[in-house]
Amino acid sequence: MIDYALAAPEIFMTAAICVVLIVDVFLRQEKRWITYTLSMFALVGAAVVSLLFGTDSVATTFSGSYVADPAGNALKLFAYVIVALVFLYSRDYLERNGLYKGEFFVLGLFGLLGLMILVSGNNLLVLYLGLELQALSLYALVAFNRDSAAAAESAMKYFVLGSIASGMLLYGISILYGIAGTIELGPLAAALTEPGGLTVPAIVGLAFVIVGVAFKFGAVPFHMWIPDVYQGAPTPIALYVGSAPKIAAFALAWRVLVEGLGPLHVDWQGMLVILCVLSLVLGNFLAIVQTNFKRMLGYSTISHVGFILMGFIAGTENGVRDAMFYTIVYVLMATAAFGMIILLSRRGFEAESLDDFKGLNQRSPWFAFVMLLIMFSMTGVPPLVGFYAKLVVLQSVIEAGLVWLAALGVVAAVVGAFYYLRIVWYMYFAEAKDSSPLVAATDLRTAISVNGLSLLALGLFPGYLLNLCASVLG
Amino acid sequence: MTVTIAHYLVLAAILFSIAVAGIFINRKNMLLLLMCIELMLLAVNFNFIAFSRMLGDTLGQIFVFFILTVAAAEAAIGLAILVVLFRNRRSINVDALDSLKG
Amino acid sequence: MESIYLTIVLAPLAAAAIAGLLGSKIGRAGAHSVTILGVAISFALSLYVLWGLAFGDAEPYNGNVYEWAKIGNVTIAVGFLIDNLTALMMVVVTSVSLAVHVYTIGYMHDDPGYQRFFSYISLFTFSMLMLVMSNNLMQLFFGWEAVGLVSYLLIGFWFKRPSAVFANLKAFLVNRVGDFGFLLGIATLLYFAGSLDYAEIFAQAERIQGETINLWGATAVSALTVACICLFVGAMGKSAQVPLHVWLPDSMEGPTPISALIHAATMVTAGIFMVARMSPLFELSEAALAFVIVIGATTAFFMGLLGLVQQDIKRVVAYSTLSQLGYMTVALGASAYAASIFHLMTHAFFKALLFLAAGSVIIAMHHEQDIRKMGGLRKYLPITYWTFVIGTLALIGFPGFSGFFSKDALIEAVHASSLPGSGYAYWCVLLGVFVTALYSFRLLFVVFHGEERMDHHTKEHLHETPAVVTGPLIALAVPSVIVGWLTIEPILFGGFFEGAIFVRPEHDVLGEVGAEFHGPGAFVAHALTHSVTVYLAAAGALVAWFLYLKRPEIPGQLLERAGALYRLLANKYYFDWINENVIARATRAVGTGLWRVGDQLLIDGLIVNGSARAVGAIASAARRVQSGYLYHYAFAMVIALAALIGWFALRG
Amino acid sequence: MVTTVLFYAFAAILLVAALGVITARNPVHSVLFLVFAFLQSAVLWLLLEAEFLAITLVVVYVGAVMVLFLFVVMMLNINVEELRSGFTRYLPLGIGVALVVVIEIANVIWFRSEGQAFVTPTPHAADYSNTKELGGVLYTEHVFALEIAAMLLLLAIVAAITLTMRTRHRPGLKVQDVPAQVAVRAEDRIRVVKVGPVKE
Repeated sequence: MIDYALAAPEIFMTAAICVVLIVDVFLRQEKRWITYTLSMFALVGAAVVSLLFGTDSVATTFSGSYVADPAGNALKLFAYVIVALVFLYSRDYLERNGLYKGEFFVLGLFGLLGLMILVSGNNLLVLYLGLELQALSLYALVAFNRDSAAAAESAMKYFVLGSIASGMLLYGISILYGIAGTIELGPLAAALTEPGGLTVPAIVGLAFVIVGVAFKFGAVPFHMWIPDVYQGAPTPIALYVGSAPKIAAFALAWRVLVEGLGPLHVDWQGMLVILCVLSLVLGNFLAIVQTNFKRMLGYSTISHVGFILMGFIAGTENGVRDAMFYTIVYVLMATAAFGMIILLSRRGFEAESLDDFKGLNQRSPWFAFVMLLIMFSMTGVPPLVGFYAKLVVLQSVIEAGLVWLAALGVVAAVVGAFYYLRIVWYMYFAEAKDSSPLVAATDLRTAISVNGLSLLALGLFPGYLLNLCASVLG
Repeated sequence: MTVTIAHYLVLAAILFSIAVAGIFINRKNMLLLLMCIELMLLAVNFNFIAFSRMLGDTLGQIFVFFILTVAAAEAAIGLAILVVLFRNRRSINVDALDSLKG
Repeated sequence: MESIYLTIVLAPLAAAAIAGLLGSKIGRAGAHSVTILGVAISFALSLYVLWGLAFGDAEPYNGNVYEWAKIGNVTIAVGFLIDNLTALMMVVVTSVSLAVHVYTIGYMHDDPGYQRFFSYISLFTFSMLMLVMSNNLMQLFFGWEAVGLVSYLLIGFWFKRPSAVFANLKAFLVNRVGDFGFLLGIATLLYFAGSLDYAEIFAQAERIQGETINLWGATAVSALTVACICLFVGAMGKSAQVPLHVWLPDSMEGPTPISALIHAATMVTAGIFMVARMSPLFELSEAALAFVIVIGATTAFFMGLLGLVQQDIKRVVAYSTLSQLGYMTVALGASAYAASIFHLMTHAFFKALLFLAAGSVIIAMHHEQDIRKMGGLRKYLPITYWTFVIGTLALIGFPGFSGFFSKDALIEAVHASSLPGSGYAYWCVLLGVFVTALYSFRLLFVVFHGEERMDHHTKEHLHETPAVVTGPLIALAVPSVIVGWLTIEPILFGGFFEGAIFVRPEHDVLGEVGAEFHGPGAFVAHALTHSVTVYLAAAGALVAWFLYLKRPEIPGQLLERAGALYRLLANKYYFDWINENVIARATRAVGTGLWRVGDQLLIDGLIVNGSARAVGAIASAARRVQSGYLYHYAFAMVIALAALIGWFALRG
Repeated sequence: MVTTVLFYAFAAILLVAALGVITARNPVHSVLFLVFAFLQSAVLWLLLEAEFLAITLVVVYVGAVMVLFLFVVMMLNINVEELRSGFTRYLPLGIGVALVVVIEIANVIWFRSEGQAFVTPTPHAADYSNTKELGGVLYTEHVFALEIAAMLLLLAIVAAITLTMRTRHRPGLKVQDVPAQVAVRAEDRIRVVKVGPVKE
């Protein structure tokens, strides 16, 4: 018997997407705000549904292909907030740049639906389909500005590499299926505990799966798409690509590696250590030499991914919790950072060069301060939440006995300080290139301020979020 | 000598490698990359069907069914992006696609 | 009491937030009023707290105010430890800060970044208070980083000057080196004690001493020694000890009030304070103490020498600060923590005074800092002159002035010490007295006496600075004179720091000095009859008088006899040249040699620029991989896949 | 024995076709090679008793997706001369890496899997219906996946239209205005005219 109530958020979102899609067809350009409002309502509605139908226990339905659990529910709720922020930040920019079309919101919601399916997928088939649903909507979004050659180029690269990665992921899944005879996560783990002499093929399958996971995260050496896409895509879309999909990547790693391939822990730990080290080193070093802020954020993402992977490397219950905490914190920081670029942009002008932050303090002390909070949080300066996030993941790798990795993490954080603080330095110590005041809608200003201050608030009271992560993961 | 599942798996592995090699020995035509991706998915499908036969259940074939669906959707979007790219650059030369780097 | 402590900390923070974020709304007057009010509240309440502890019946307080996080069984909390040591530091910090706030109204009068500046110095006061009032290492570290940050922001305040930009980068980098050591020290303690709380760590000090860490293979070192030395490396960065001192002279690129507040009176003493606070740990490790005393002594003497060759008024004072910080460090190493804190306090007053007086000169000279373009300023700036004289006398240790008591007691204590390295330290601090007097009076004579060397335009506009500038000078001159006389007895010999600072009986050098102490008057008399320090200082002053006032023509004669090598130097001006021949050539070689080889080549060139270049090289190599070509990206993915399979699946 | 011969024959043709895809100079030839490869695969899938998928591959893939590819190739009308040359320089590298991957996987399949792991079970009885069995689970066990697949196809439609449909045209050119079209009312289209009696 199928319990539809468990999958209520996905069902609601599917219906909402169809409604938005149909309503949008009837709207003239000047009425586009209706699509925007409807999309926002869809997110609010999904949140309400998630809260109403959320369970305290783990339950599966659809013949075991769907799982409803508190952690999934929490991740979905967080994703709604982030996508709502993305829509809110983007509206102004899209309007100014002639990209204010209903498809943006429809594709955004499609991506969110993919994320939700991914978060709740309980077998490899559903996880794969969720991943593809999100990835395909992202490819389309990146190319959304059809008149931009850079956007088209980055979309093409993203598409080709993403397809290769998903092909490899599938290849790995096929091997695992062949060995275990099942694709459902729980039974898969059980079968792998005694793979009947097929350990080596299982590890080969694992290696292919790791490629898929690492690509989704953007861990070195599967990171190449990140800087190009962040730079090439229009800022609101870079914002979207840089935020919500990280939740999806976390969910993918958590479901597949921890829940499905738990018995191969030793092997994927070793693989992740390599990816983690490479990400920390390469991400940070390459970020230093960037002059384009979006590209720099791309490399900084890569180094943050190194930290997220640390949580998984520990492999303990606390490790997963720490990775989840770090992911949430990172997504909040990235959202705020991209929001600042949108705030500084004007019609036909992308404030994506580092130089555009020069003298921000003279133009707007408040937003310079907000940006300072964001950069400090990314650096990991106490008492901002970024510091705490780094602290917990470092703690978890130390507990796993990998002190050298923790030390490398600290060094990476110090190197990272160079390029984050350079922004701060530009804002406060450099002469503004143009001193025009910031023009942005009130809701955008408010949202970014709240977003930035949340980093401080969470940093002052990190226990709540961390305990929440721990309790939902059970 | 009878044909075992292992034969099919090796065939799939070779096919997969041809697809992968195709992606980076081809430096001119973007369309070919999309075809290589199709080829790669075909290799994966071989794996699934072979395992499905070996295990005697339909799960693998169901998986292939969905992969075919996804591949079709992927091809549609990939070709759409290709068209956008061509309209912007008047070329689908892979070598020309390097304005974003560093 | 908790609410009082919270008010002390939060008043400057609130003021900083208002001035910084609403600066354009409340205007200039609003900004300075609100920040001065905030600091004044802190100052008044700090005095109240100190009064209660010293004279009232208030008990030391140690408690957590807010539990920030709990990781495993380690609690990270915001808490206060308020005892006599803390209370004294709070008063020093807030009083100097208050004076600087008032002075800034005059100094920054025409600056467009007026509100921002006030916001920063208030923020600094908050951070410094967090640092000294902390009851755990994490909060200490937070304050430590925060003061560093504000210092970094303020050194680069005039960011349009490239030299300021370079200086703040340098300060930032050098301090990172120190912080890394500090963090390692904290981590070591956390690892062995399982706690960040001072009290809990001190309770386990004996046990940690027994634990060992293996360095370089089989060499086992006491964990406590490692932790202490690591912590002290942090102090070396913040308190500018050799070889991490290089940032401090350059930090003079910041506005003068900052030099006074941060780079002389408060922040740079954070390292001294931290070591004193950690006395229960340092006491158990003689190796660490010996390390401290040698570093301190080296700084005290050799940095003083560098003060002789500087031509920038603020740099001379800056090198003197370095040297005095060395004195404090020497006292720490000799286990005379109380003497160190005592010197810290007196130094805070007279050095802030000297900096602010130098600032007053700079204002009057229209932001000219080169002493070769000054001279004879005495009659134009009488108040500045007399306060500067007071500051100088206090600095060189003129009998009866505050610096005399602290420095003499300190030297006596070092003399009494029997730790390894104390003999070297004693000679360094003793000769340092001569050097101190020499460069101090050189500065005084060159700036205020002798021939007037400024241009006409400047001369016409010379007049005494406004009351907001001279007011703080007078306010600081008073404690510079009397504070030593009043407080030496209770602080050094009266058990003022009992419970706050721990000294093992066999290290109790101050006890030995105290045995011969019969009141401040007798102390002065004893110094005049039984000690050479006063005469060394007098000799230094005399030499300076002879060379810079009496016979300023000597350099010219010497110049003619000098070889080709020194003609280059003659192109600068003759002060360098006199120093060359009066102080022995060897000394100069050591002095400038240290500066050239140590600072410029080794530290600037190799460590600072070298690491930056290495990063650049790695990055540009890595950049080439990100070529932009799709097939390279795909190739990297496939290679990585093949490597993962090869390594993990096939190696067994 | 017959199946062995068939396997080797079709596998060989499949690999040749696949190589043809990546080496053909003309993109049209590449697409045709790909079609050829798919047809060989369909036969091999029949040998694996996956009849439904074999038919689907031919009908859906060759019939629809490959036609789409051909359509795009023709539409873009890429200059074959321009795309000539280039890959032979990197051929050794490509072959090398591909060989490494093949050897790794083949090594695992043949030698690291305890010999008898990948056995072939006995064939199904003659009345076995592959289609019926797939249909049985597709709409029950895998209905959730099926619904997601539906959304995926909808997404593909939306995305393809978003990316390729041009709305900006030269002035004066008649274009479709979708919102206007769908929002049209009867009274906009039909004008009821009162016509008086006709005079004879």
